[in-house]
Amino acid sequence: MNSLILLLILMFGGALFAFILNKFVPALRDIFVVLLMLGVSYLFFSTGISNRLNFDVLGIHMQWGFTSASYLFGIIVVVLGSLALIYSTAYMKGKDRLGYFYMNFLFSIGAMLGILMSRDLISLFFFWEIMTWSSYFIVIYSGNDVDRRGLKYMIFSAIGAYSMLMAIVIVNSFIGSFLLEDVFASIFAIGSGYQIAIAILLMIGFGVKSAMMPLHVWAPRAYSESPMSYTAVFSGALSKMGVFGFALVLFNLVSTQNWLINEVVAWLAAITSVLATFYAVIQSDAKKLLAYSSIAQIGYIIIGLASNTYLGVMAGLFLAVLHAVFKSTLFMAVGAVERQVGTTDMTKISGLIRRMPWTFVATLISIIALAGLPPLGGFVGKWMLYEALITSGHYYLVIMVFLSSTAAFLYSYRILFGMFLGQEEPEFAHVKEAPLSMLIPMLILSGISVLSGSHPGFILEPIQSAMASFGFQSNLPHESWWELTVLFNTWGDKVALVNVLTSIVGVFLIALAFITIKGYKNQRYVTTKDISSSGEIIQPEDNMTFQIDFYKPFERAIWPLLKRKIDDYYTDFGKGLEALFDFVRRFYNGNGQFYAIYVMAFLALLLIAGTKYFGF
Amino acid sequence: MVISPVQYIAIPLIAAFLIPLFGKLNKELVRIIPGLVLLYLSYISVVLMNQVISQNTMIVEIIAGWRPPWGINLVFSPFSGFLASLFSMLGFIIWMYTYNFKREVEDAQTEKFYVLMMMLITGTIGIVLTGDIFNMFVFLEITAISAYSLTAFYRERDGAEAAFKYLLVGSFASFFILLAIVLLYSQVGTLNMADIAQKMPDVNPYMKGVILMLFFVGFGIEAEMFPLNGWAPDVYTQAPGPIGAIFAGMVVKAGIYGLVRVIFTLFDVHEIFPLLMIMGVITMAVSEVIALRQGKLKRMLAYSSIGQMGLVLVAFGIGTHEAVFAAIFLMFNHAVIKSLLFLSGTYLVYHSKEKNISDLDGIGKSLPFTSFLFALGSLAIVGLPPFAGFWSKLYILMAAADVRLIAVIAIILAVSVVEIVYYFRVLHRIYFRERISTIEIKIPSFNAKISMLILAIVIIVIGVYPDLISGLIERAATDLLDKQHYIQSVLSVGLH
Amino acid sequence: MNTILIQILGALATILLAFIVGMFYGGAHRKVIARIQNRVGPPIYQNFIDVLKLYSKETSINHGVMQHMGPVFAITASITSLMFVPILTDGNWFSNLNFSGDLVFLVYMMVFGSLGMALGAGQTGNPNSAIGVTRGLSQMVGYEIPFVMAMVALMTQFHTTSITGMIAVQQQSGTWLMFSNPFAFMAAIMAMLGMFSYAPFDIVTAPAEVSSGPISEFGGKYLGMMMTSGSIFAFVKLALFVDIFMGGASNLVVLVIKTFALYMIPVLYGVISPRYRTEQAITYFWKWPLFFGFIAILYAAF
Amino acid sequence: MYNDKNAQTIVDYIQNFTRKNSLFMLAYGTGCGAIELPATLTSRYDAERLGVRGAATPRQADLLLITGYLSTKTLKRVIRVYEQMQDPKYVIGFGSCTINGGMYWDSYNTIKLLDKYIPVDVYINGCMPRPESVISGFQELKRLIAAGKADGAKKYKENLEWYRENQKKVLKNWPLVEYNW
Repeated sequence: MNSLILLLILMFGGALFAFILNKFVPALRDIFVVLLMLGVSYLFFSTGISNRLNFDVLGIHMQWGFTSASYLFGIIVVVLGSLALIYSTAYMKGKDRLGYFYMNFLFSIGAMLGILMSRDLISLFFFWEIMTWSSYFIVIYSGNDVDRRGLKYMIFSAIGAYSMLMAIVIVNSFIGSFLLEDVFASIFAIGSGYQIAIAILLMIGFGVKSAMMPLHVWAPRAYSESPMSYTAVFSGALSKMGVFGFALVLFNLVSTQNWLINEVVAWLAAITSVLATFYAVIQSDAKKLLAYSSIAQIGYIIIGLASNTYLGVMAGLFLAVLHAVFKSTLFMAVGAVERQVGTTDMTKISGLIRRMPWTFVATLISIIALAGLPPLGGFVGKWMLYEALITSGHYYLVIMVFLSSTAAFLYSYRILFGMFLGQEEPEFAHVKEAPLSMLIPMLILSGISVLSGSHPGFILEPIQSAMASFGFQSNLPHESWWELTVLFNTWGDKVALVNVLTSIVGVFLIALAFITIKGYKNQRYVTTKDISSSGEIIQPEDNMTFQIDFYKPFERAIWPLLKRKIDDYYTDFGKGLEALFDFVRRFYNGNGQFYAIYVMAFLALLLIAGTKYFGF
Repeated sequence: MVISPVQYIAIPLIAAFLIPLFGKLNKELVRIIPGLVLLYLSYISVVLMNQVISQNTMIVEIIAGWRPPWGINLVFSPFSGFLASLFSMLGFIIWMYTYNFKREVEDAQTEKFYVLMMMLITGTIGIVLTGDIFNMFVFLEITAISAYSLTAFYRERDGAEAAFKYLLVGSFASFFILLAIVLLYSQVGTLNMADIAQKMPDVNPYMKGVILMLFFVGFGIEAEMFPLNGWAPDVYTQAPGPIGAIFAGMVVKAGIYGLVRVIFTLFDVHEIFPLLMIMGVITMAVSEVIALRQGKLKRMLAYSSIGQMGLVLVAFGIGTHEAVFAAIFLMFNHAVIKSLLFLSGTYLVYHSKEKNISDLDGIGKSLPFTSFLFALGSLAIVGLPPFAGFWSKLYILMAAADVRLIAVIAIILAVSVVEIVYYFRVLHRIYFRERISTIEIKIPSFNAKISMLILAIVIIVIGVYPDLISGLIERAATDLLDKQHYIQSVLSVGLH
Repeated sequence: MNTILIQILGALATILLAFIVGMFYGGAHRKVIARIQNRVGPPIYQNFIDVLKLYSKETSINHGVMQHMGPVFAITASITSLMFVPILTDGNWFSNLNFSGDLVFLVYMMVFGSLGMALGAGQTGNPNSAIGVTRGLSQMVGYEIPFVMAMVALMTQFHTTSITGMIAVQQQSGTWLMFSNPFAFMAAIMAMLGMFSYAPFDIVTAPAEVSSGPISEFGGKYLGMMMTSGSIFAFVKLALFVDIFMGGASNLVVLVIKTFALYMIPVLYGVISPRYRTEQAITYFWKWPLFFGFIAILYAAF
Repeated sequence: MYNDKNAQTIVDYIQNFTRKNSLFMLAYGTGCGAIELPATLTSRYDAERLGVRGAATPRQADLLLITGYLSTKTLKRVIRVYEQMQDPKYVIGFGSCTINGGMYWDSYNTIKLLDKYIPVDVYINGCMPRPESVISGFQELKRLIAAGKADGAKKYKENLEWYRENQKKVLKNWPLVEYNW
């Protein structure tokens, strides 16, 4: 059997089997799902990109198979999926409806693989929708639909998916084929009006999944309310499907002369990232903070893709991979805190650093990667993005990105401080470190973040082959990508990452050794209750941590931007629609006589109009 | 016994009249006989369809030795045969569902129920199979009368009111169709549809228009076209659950069959297609929008059903081969899926007086199987892959795109979003609310479960592998569009 | 092996230079303030005494490993930034690693220390520290934007993102960049006011409000290391500005003159200013500096 | 010379030089005397030229300047602050109140002699001491530091029980955690 089909059968069949297994032998469920996912990962990695499967359904020719671009995203999906499932076994322990949860979990991973292996628009859409509803079912898994977040997610997904579908059928009506290669080959032959319309409709579809402004309103709640083990996949991999789609559209369906679309997309993404960052800054719930942060980060990725330069696209894809790595780590870490402490409200928790040190380490590394500080991987992506934008003349765009990533320091610090630093409270004294099966995925992912900072070549190599399949030819030195440690821009400026790493680590170690050895004997640890407080004596039960209105001054500085949320506009629009619908409903007033009158009137109208318009 | 299409009409009718007699012998026979009959009909459907498809002909059955165009005849063409097969199989599944339905309370009325149900099914099958326009009117009346009675089956105030509305509007339908037939006969002097189609070019265009409009409105009422569908929501709500499934799955389909047969074969005027499409779009948009604001489950399903019929009309109105294919596919999908929704939905609100959606809160835990099937049906009806509804919607869109009806595509998709909203709202209530309602729940009987499961499996199988049925539908679409072939096939029987 | 040794020795020399210059500038800062306030002021070498004293304090108290590492982060950032900033334009002196990084990298490297420091401050659990950190980070968002705008303007104008490239441009044309793109210089200088965190932007460590903010729990060797880091960092910033806007320095004397002249801008602006509130500071940077930055980019691009 | 215990090594000499020339002062302004400090620190007397500068928190401070009487309420805070300071640390008692209660001699809730509770290195007497006296107090402290005799902290550590006893006599419900050095 073709391994592509086997892959899908394993995923979907396995999902159903997990559901049934949970009914009869719940004990085996966890082992089964993890083994299944690992098996699928193995199968995925053994499936080359040359494997193609052609078949017809309903007279529609379809083709499956990975390209090197989708393979790159596939790696994200299977790696994150496996790790998140391992994490999930501990995280979800003791919750109910696990069969339901794992079924949808596996469904959505399977659907993502399906999306990536689709070489035609129909199977793309087919799996896209499976992904949508399976993720919807997980979003509402945790119970009551507070302010209808699940529905909002579904509505936006549906709008996105259907505009995609519209584009797909229009494309087909011109080209007569759904195959991506045919579409790419002949898209430029059709009228430019339709061409732009198709691109925009497709981008609405992908923009919803990648939570781009102004289609992002579902995302914060959906990310923050699904179980964290799934959010890791949701934000890490599922939103990347939108990015993947954007890549397809921007590189293959928008002609290069059409710079306006690229420009508009890039600016939308930039506004998304700035606003989402600002919203993230003012959140006090760690999950929502990360949710907004995800939106912002995907904004960078899309800016990179839309910059349409070699370095920019590489930066976008690199950030896509890396965002999957560090953001899922962060969601996992927050999930670990949620599981061990019971809340993620940062105004309630503080000082977990000594209780959950490994979780802190994973969070710290991921945050450094997120903030884009050298020497971790985030810096590499950010650097490439900035340089790409600067060298290609997107001067103001780069300022937006800078604004967003500088403001990102604020929430980066917030999340570390809010959960791990600050006063160590006696009420958290009993908190224990998360179980090993939650820590290991986090630490593995953190390791990738670290490694990618000095030796990004091992990620850039698959990215480069992905870009070749998007039609970008390298103009950079690329003999030994694995060892690539020097980044270049097109002006020839460079950053030598190993030098950076050596310098930072060297100075850090020397300084650390110095400060530790100097006066080692008289070095004292004191509790966080013993702080200088103008002489006031803090009792153990006094919480002196500063948590509420953390960034109030900043909030005051940017208040014009926060005055009215886009969400409100949608709510008003929805209310208006419902009122209109209620009005329409009055047509059926329940009175039989009226219905009879309608019939007569309609007939009369037809007879009158019929002679005029229908040519009798 | 030689298998012939006439058995579709004869056996169920005979059975319907014999049921009370058998009821005297044994109560249980009343329940069993319809099943046997429908099973047999399903069997002959398979045989006949096989014959029709493999030999690429259509079976024209002459009744009482009168050859066309003079006598009454039955035409088992790929299109009508497909619908007849669908109706008989669906009928069998619904019979399986009804076997134990409300047994404890309704025992005394069982006979009546099954007699009416058999008549209803006979009527619908008759509509699609007949080759005679007046005969079609007769079957329409059989259908209508049994439908009126079934609507008022529970002998409640609301039921009676709904039946009355149906009767009121339905009698308009009968009147218009009869009037149209009379006028038509005055013009062409024949009642055989093939013959009419052949002679149609001779008809005075003005007269032609009037007749067509009368047919349009008459069948439009049965096909639940806006603004003629005022009766429908009440009827769906008040009729017993499985009857709702029959309405949605068969009666409406028969109405649509009548409409498209008249438009495509008898008149073949392309000027009417835009009207059909526009009416379809309006029907769809208005009813889906109203469905969003419904508080009662069955009313919501009813409006949704109307909306789907609107979509079918749109597809027929586009009129290309692809569109007709999509329309027939959607008719099939809708019959299966909406039946599943009605059947499972009935158990979800089994004891609820008001049948409010809010009564469903948290029922997913008490009725996991039924709720699951309902959820599956909901996902399928809104056209989410990998369920059957997706492919038909896709084909309709493709057909619309091919003739550049971008606005229609946009409206269909916008309406689909509305559809998603109200179905998912119900699903959310089923699964993610705490159960507060004290209404007793009813566990479906085993046979009901089996019948629903069959429908669900059909939905999934068609969804994953639509080619299983696309061949049949393809032939049906070809048949509908190929007017000459129809005329020749029917009339050639007459010439021999 | 030999080259590595030379490299390390060169780095040590650079650090020493930066430390000494920075310390003296710190002393000069205090002296200038004192003179303007009609005081005698401490001797110019006072900061050396302070640092030495801090290192010689006997006990040192911390609240955990992050606090212990906070000053290490700070000094790592200062020294690493120092390694990547060209000190002298002529000869191979003090060249360190300045060919392996560029401006974008430096912008990020300069942030590294404050964030690391912020982590250390966070672990102390002192509310004043956290407040100070939030103020500092908010202010950073304020001044980074005009600064980056100035940098982007220069980069786009001269098609290079490296500092050595900028110096080369100035040596070729013979004009300083502060004259080539005066708007960028204006924006950058106004951003520099914020970078130095002297009045009116001393909101982070405002002793009267948040009892010296992030560093309120740091004493002894920790404070000493932070002062060291601060001095080096001040030198880094000045050297960077001199390199970019004033054509670099060919020898140490020129370097000192130029950096001192530049240093006096925030110092003198500070002594006559009261302190801003945080949001005032942010909006300060988002008015005129932003405008200048905007113009600078336009000027550079067209 | 080698066996002279009071002799300073060169390291000690440098240390004491830096310590005396860099006094980070935490002024605990309890009473009316706090008003003299601004004058001491600003233009006219300019203590900064002597290396004295203010510190905001006890962690950074070397010198605790107690400017007046201490009630039982403020005493515990002073003790707290003193204990939070890091070695080496010095205390200057400022004004008569710290020496003998001054004008609060008869008060029921002020302490009379500061030295009983925390070790005081230098007293500056007067009510109020003028800035000149304060500066001379600083000079005196510097002299002591240079000579290596400003060892109040050592005394406190060695005689902790005695100090604690005195402190607890005044402070009835003992609010402080026992210090862990």
